[in-house]
Amino acid sequence: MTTGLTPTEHITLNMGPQHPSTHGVLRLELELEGEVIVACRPIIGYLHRGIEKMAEARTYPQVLPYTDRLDYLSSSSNNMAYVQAVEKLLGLEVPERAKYLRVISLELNRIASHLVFLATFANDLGATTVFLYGMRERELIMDLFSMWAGARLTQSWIRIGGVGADIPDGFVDQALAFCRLMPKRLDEYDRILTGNRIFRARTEGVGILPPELGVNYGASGPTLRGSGVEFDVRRAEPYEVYGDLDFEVVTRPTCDCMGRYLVRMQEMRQSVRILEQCLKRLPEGEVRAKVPRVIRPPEGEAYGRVESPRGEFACYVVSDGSPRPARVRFRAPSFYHLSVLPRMLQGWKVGDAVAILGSIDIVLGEVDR
Amino acid sequence: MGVGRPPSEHQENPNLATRAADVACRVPGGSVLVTTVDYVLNWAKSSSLWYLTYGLACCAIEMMCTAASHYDLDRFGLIFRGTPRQSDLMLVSGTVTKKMAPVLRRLYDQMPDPKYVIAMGGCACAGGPFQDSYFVVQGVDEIVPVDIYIGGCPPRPEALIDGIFRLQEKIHRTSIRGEGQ
Amino acid sequence: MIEELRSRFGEALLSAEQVGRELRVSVAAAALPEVAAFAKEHGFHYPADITAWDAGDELRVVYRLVDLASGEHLVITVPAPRSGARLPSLVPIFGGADWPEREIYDLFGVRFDGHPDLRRILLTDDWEGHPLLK
Amino acid sequence: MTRTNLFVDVVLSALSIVKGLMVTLTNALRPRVTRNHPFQKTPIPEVWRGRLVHLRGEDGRLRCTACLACQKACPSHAIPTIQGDDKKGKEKRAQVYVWDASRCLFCGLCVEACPFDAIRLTREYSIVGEDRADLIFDLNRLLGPAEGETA
Repeated sequence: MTTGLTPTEHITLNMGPQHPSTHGVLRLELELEGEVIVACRPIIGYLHRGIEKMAEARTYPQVLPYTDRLDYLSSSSNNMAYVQAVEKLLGLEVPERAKYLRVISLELNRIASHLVFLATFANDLGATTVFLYGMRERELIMDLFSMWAGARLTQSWIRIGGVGADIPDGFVDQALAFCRLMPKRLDEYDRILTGNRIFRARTEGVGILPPELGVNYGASGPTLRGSGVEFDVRRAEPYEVYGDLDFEVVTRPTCDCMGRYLVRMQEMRQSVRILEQCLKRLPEGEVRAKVPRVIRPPEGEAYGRVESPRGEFACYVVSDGSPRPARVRFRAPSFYHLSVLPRMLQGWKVGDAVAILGSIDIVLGEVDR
Repeated sequence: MGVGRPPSEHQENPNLATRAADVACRVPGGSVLVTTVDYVLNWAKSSSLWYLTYGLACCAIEMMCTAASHYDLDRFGLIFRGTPRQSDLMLVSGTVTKKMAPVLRRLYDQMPDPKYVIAMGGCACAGGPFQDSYFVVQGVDEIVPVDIYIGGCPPRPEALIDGIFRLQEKIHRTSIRGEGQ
Repeated sequence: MIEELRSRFGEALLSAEQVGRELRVSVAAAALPEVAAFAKEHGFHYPADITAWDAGDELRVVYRLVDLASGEHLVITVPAPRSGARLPSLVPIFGGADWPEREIYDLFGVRFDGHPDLRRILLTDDWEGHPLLK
Repeated sequence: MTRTNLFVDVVLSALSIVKGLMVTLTNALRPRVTRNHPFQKTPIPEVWRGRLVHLRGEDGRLRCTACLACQKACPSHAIPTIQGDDKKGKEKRAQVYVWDASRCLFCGLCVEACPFDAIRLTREYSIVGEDRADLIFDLNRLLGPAEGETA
């Protein structure tokens, strides 16, 4: 020992599959030199339930409840992607009111999902109070869903041809009250968390995802928008009534954890804006189109894309003319985000791994399917 | 259908306390002592069930909600732990796959006795809706003994609390003389 | 773009049609890397989805590339035999092809030549068979 | 980092913590949100998709005619067995009906498929058992109130 600085041996640190900050059942094999991450191997599949295979043995309406269990934080987006693909195959036109109700459901789910992101991200970085606040506001959305859909998490409420049922009396008022409350609460989160210097020190400049790399790896949603790429399926390929609504696609040029966090925070405000517009414009009419009892789409394939809270969630359905789909494939945004994670972790310390992983907001249900 | 449940493992072998309790019951007035000790022990066991958050899928989110301010599990002395070595209760919430099963067993083995398992949601109870899936374990009771089953997909937080109350009742029925006394 | 692809790849281009915003082409396996590289030069930088399905007599591997600027889709379908299929890997061109190719290998048994780390991804390493084959 | 910078950093960090604590304080003064379950029942909406019940008609007989529509509609085979009596001439009624709560997705497709409006998903959310068999309900445990009776 002459220099005092001996090259240390690489050690392998196993994180997960049961770890409080892996947001599910992800396992990361981190190769460390001292405390610096040299390499990372994500190991997935701990929640692989074979939904894509099971879909082949089910009729078209029967697949729908299973889609909820993919990205369970925003089940509406999953329903929407699947339903969109099937409706494209059928050439089905949905009533106007149903379209608005779908958007309301999607945006409520987006806020709920981002609140879980905020709660867990803050909790991982040591701000337990924000966890409680985030979950508290989320409960208001859960109440709205319970009174409309009769379920809190796995609503299965976007159905082929429309939505499950019309909204009950009082829903609009309660939802509007929520819209008035939410921006105030968002200001509070900003005061307690965004302005906090410790939080900023742990997120600013950490976990850089260059935009070219993100696009090349198929990243989407807030993860990509946090790198300054203005790509949002709601804008690029407007579905339902998104084309008529007034909202901004939020981007941040910083490419770091803070950028991704701020994009999500701003998106919640935009979602509130969309909700207000939809609730005020809600037209009268039917909520479900006439759908044949046995759904038998003509031979062909269709691709339904939606902007889920995590990014581009898509569903690829191939029909062979029978009442059961020949292939149902779900394109999960988190799957692509996890594949780029090793590139983002390189060179950062173990403690930062938690922040970077939290900032891409994965849901293992959709990664493993 | 595998309805049978393996017996709770921590009560299989009679240990010193069990034997002492058996002896105590034979002397006059001894059973009062055993009952009192039972009561105190069961009260202690059931009032501070620290749980290992075995969150796997959708049910894990409902478990988080239950721990958060609207349902507040801390009221019942339940505090979540990230490590099995500090936990008495394993809350299996979500689908257990064949890849996850060995991990679950290993964490269960690391928990100190006495330990309890709650299977939350259909998937943990019996494989749930994934019964024809090639990769899903048909119920967590195939791997570890389960004390309480909570149905629902996912169950409401209230249902989880009801399940925990049921577990506390179950603990109060146990005795140091062995199960079912 | 169809004409350009035809003149460039000739025989290798098995079929091509425009459906709405989607340009659906079918190419032979050998020409896949060139077609993908060609597409990338023409603005299709974003690998939206890479998957496969079992059509009964053969497998179809489907690559969906999206041009983020114009919103156009390019859907490349590559037919492959149901067992022992080998395809060239697209990882050198699209990083996002890495995990989906592993997934296709895992679930359908298609091997990708030139993939840096072709292991099972979802199932356990000692799993036998490929579950999504019919 | 120079000494002045460090000093500024410490002061600013402390300030941001104070700012955060103000938020915590305002929240501490708000009315509490905790629902005191089980001592106080949480209101469950009418449309809640909980435990399945069988409805009875005005004559007190089951409405279910064992037509198997719900079984065919169920995505997860949560209704494995349905049998009706084989009385000829009179209407058929269900004799055996099993609902497995541990398999159910609570999607409501069975209720939508039922041509006789014979089954319903209720507000009863709590399905707790000490055995796996406790979650499998037979017809006796699925009976709902007859028409006219209150729930």
